[in-house]
Amino acid sequence: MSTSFEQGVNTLKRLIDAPIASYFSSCTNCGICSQACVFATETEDPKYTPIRRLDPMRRVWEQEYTVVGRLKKLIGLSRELTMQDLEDNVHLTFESCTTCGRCSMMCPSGNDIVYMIRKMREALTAAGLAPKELQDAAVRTIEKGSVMGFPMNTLQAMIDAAEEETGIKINVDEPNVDYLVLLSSAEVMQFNEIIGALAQIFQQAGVTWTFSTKAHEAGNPGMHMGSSEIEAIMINNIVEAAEELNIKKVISPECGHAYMAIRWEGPNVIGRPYPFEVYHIIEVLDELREQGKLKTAGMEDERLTFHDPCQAARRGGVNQPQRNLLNMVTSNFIEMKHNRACNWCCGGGGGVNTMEKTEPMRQKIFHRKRTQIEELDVTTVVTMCATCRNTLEEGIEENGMDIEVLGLTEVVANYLLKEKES
Amino acid sequence: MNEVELLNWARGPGLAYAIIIMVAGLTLRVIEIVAMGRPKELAKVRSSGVSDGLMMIVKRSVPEPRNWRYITASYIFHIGLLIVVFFFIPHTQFFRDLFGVFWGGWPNYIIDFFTVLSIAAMMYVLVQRRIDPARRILTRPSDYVAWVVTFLPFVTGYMAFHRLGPDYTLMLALHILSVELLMVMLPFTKLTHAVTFVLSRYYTGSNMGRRGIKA
Amino acid sequence: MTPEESNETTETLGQNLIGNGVSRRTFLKFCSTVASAMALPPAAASAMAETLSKATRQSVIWLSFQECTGCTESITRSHKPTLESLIFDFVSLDYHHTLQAASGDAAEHAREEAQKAHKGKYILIVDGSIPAENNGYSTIAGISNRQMLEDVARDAMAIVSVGTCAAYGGLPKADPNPTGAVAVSDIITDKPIINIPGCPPIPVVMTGVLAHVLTFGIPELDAHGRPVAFYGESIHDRCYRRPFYDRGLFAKSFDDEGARKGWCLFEVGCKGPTTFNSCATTKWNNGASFPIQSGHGCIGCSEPDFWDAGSFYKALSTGSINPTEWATDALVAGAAVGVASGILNRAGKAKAADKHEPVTLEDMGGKK
Amino acid sequence: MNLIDIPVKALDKPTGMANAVMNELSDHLKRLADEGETSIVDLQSLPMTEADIDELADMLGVGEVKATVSSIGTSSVRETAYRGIWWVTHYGHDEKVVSELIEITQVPEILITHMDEIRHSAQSIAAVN
Repeated sequence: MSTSFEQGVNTLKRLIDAPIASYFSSCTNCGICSQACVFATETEDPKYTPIRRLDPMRRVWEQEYTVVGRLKKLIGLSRELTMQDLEDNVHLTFESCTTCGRCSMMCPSGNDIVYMIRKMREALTAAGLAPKELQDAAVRTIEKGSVMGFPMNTLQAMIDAAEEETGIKINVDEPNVDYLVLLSSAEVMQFNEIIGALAQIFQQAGVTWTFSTKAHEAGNPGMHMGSSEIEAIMINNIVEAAEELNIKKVISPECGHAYMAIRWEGPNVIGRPYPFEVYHIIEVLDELREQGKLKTAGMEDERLTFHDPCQAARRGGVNQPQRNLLNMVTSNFIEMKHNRACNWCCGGGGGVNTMEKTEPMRQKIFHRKRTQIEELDVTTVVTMCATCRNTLEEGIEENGMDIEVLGLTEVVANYLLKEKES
Repeated sequence: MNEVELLNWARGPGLAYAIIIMVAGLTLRVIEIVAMGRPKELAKVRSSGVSDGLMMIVKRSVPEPRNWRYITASYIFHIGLLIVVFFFIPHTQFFRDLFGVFWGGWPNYIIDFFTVLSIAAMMYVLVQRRIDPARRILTRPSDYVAWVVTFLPFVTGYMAFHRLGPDYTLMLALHILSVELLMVMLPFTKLTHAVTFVLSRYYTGSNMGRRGIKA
Repeated sequence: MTPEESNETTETLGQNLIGNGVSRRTFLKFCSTVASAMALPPAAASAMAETLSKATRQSVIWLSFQECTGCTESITRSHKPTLESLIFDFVSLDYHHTLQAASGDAAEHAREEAQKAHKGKYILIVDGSIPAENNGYSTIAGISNRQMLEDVARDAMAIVSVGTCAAYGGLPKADPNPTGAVAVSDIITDKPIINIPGCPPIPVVMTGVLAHVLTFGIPELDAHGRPVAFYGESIHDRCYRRPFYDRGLFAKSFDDEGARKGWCLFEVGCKGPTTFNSCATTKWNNGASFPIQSGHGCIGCSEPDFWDAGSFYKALSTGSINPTEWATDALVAGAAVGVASGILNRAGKAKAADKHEPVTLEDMGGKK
Repeated sequence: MNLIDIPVKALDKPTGMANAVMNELSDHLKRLADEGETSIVDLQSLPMTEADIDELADMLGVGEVKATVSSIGTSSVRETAYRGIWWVTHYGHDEKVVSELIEITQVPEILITHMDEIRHSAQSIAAVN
């Protein structure tokens, strides 16, 4: 057993860096982050004020890494961290934070609060406090190959079905192709029409691609836990698969945290740059559109809006491609009042939706998203993250709203110019 | 010690001590922060992040319109503070003497207006700190210390300027001393944000810039 | 004005003045000028004149210690008879180094005689500070300043400290104060002391205060022992250039356009805001002008320790020190502590990295 | 550059003080008429600009008595158009104004010969004859 309270505190000591030191130095306790966080605004409980969640980390920083704090510690003016402090923090850091990062956009001192939450989670995991659901998901992913625990056979069956439906051959473990495509468990289990959609789009565009039996799962519970070591195991699978197949471009699916893990955290947790590039599927589609390889016909004229997934848009930097694509295939696209980097969180990401006890809280905070959608009077919400899509669907159902939720890739595929028809 | 001796001390040795403590303290704090180091970014970045970081230092000063009611008082206070500190003519003389640069001062009635506005804003901010649940739960005793040492120069300055209080010389001495107290406290309270905001904004701005986020 | 004269006469001041050819009208005019300067009710002038004319001439002993004679010059300098100089007709100046005819033993004898004759009734005027460090720094007829002050003060009715040196220590007390100069009030604590600071004080202020003492007694004093009538308001508050200050119009140097236009001299170092005196209203040289009117900022000469308040030509709102080198040292010191702390922090981080045990799948309940 | 070149007047327009002083003088004059009580107003103790003083002088006008006292500088005494209101200006030896008063009285005190002096004169004249 390598997890312990000492390891938790040690992790905080290990991970506090210059940005974090500057963040705590600059925080004025102004409380503006409370206005940014969907958990804080919807519960109206001040304990969910984002920066306050990091109090244990702040204390370690002050006591260990400032002259004044060391003096205070010396003369007994500061209280050392206890296991209780860390245990109390689990609710704040795991169960009531989707790591959506809206707070980081609002802080007038420019504090990247989620940057710290990510490391706080790492410390709690090192202290053995990671939520059971995330631990189980991590074990499933590594031992069985996918977050939901289904084996490659399941995916293979879906691939076969898609081949049959579209009449297009779908590669598995094919080397030297243009793209290696990863999927998230949610897509495979719930939104598997994506496979056929991708096949059609890529065929039309004339690009080659493949799945890998070694690495088909993009989801990464290691990242949600904040355990870089567990995260690295999953990342390494993907890196090895891409290297073995000699593929230079890897596509992250419509899944926000997967994109964050593979695109941004991956090289850092495995400690070396990738020999390939990573794209969000929507970036790839937009690139094809720009190159004129993505041809569509007709437009969706339903009144619809777009939900920017936090990890892909706000935190991942994919903000424009989805709009280019929407403008290509829809005629009645309305922006949400807060959009792009300042969109409100759906309330399900960051592993929160995997934890059963967060259910009442998720229902409560969905009120924000509901208001945002209802004030636009739309019939459809499009997004590009399976977790967001799940959360939106659940929320819409619970609230008895008459709204359809769609994945962007699917929407684009619906309007693909069919060769036969043209 | 009478008020004249107090004033002479404040303008002489007191100022020297305050400058020494502030400069040494801030240098210490900044180096302490930077020396913590920053992990190297291994992911393929969309930009170097340097210009984004620098831009962020400025851009985060723009009021966040979505929560304007929550932040108006703080903004008014900060604007008032900057105007009063840097554009009251006697203050400009202080800086000219210190740095040899003169950027022109503003008429007293403007300064007076902003002083009153800032004082009002500060009082409102204090009330909010007590009333607003989020601010209340975040508040530590040092927040009140910071408020007091920021508030005193405003009040003593206003009183000195308007010849309120027992004696102008005494008020001027108290004003200068209160500023010196502020200078001394600056590196050791949250008031450090007056300097470290540059670092925190830069770090976040450059991190986000690397990922192609326009924050 | 020899001691013999003053001792033998018991005639009233009124009779004495008529005898000396000072008309009653001149006398009244003096009183109305003093009353106006001291902001007394205008009717007080005639009461003052009446009281004075019935009084006998007041015995005054004037002691000069560490001083420059500027104060005596100020009160007597005009070679024409001035209203201010009339005060000498109201008092019997029984001892004054510079002005007395007698010298040597005769002079000291006259002082002792006056002390005896007017025991408890004479006024002691002092100009100059007293060396407290070493009595040998300043002596008169072999008597140290401190001893002479203590001797003469013992039987005085009141003491008037004329000039900033006597009032607060003044120039001799300026840092590093080699003689250990102190003010009269630092030595004498059991007598009423009126301070009339200024370097030198305004003549009418000296005469006005003396006239007030002779007629209505000791005037109202502020915390620094100064008569409120003359020292109640700052130069700045009474300055005719004040409207320019309020409008933010300042001379930046002594020969720029602002200086020629008569704008406020704050930026060229005027200490008017912290200087309490009546120069701006009473003015100098019989109301001709005062420093600010002639284009120079107030140097604050009537305030304690004005020599130690930094340059006369630096604005009041600046520091009186040059912090550049300390600031550099402070920067270096701060940087040194910062680097030391940084090294310590890095060591702490490195130690934490060493102690770190990777989280494994086993920890999660997995098999590996 | 002469002293005169340095502007010394911050305000050159009347401020309305003259009207206030006129009101005060009116009260004083009534008291003199009713109760025989004299009074004096010290113009230098009032925040009056030169323009105000000029305005006040215009308002008060010029009466029929004008007297000059010579004693260490002159003193000018003149009755205004309002009988019983006297304008008294004391000049120093260098003809600078040292005090400026408005007296509400039958005869300003400065003009009355004091009894001490009369007695002194009586002795002097007797000694001469």
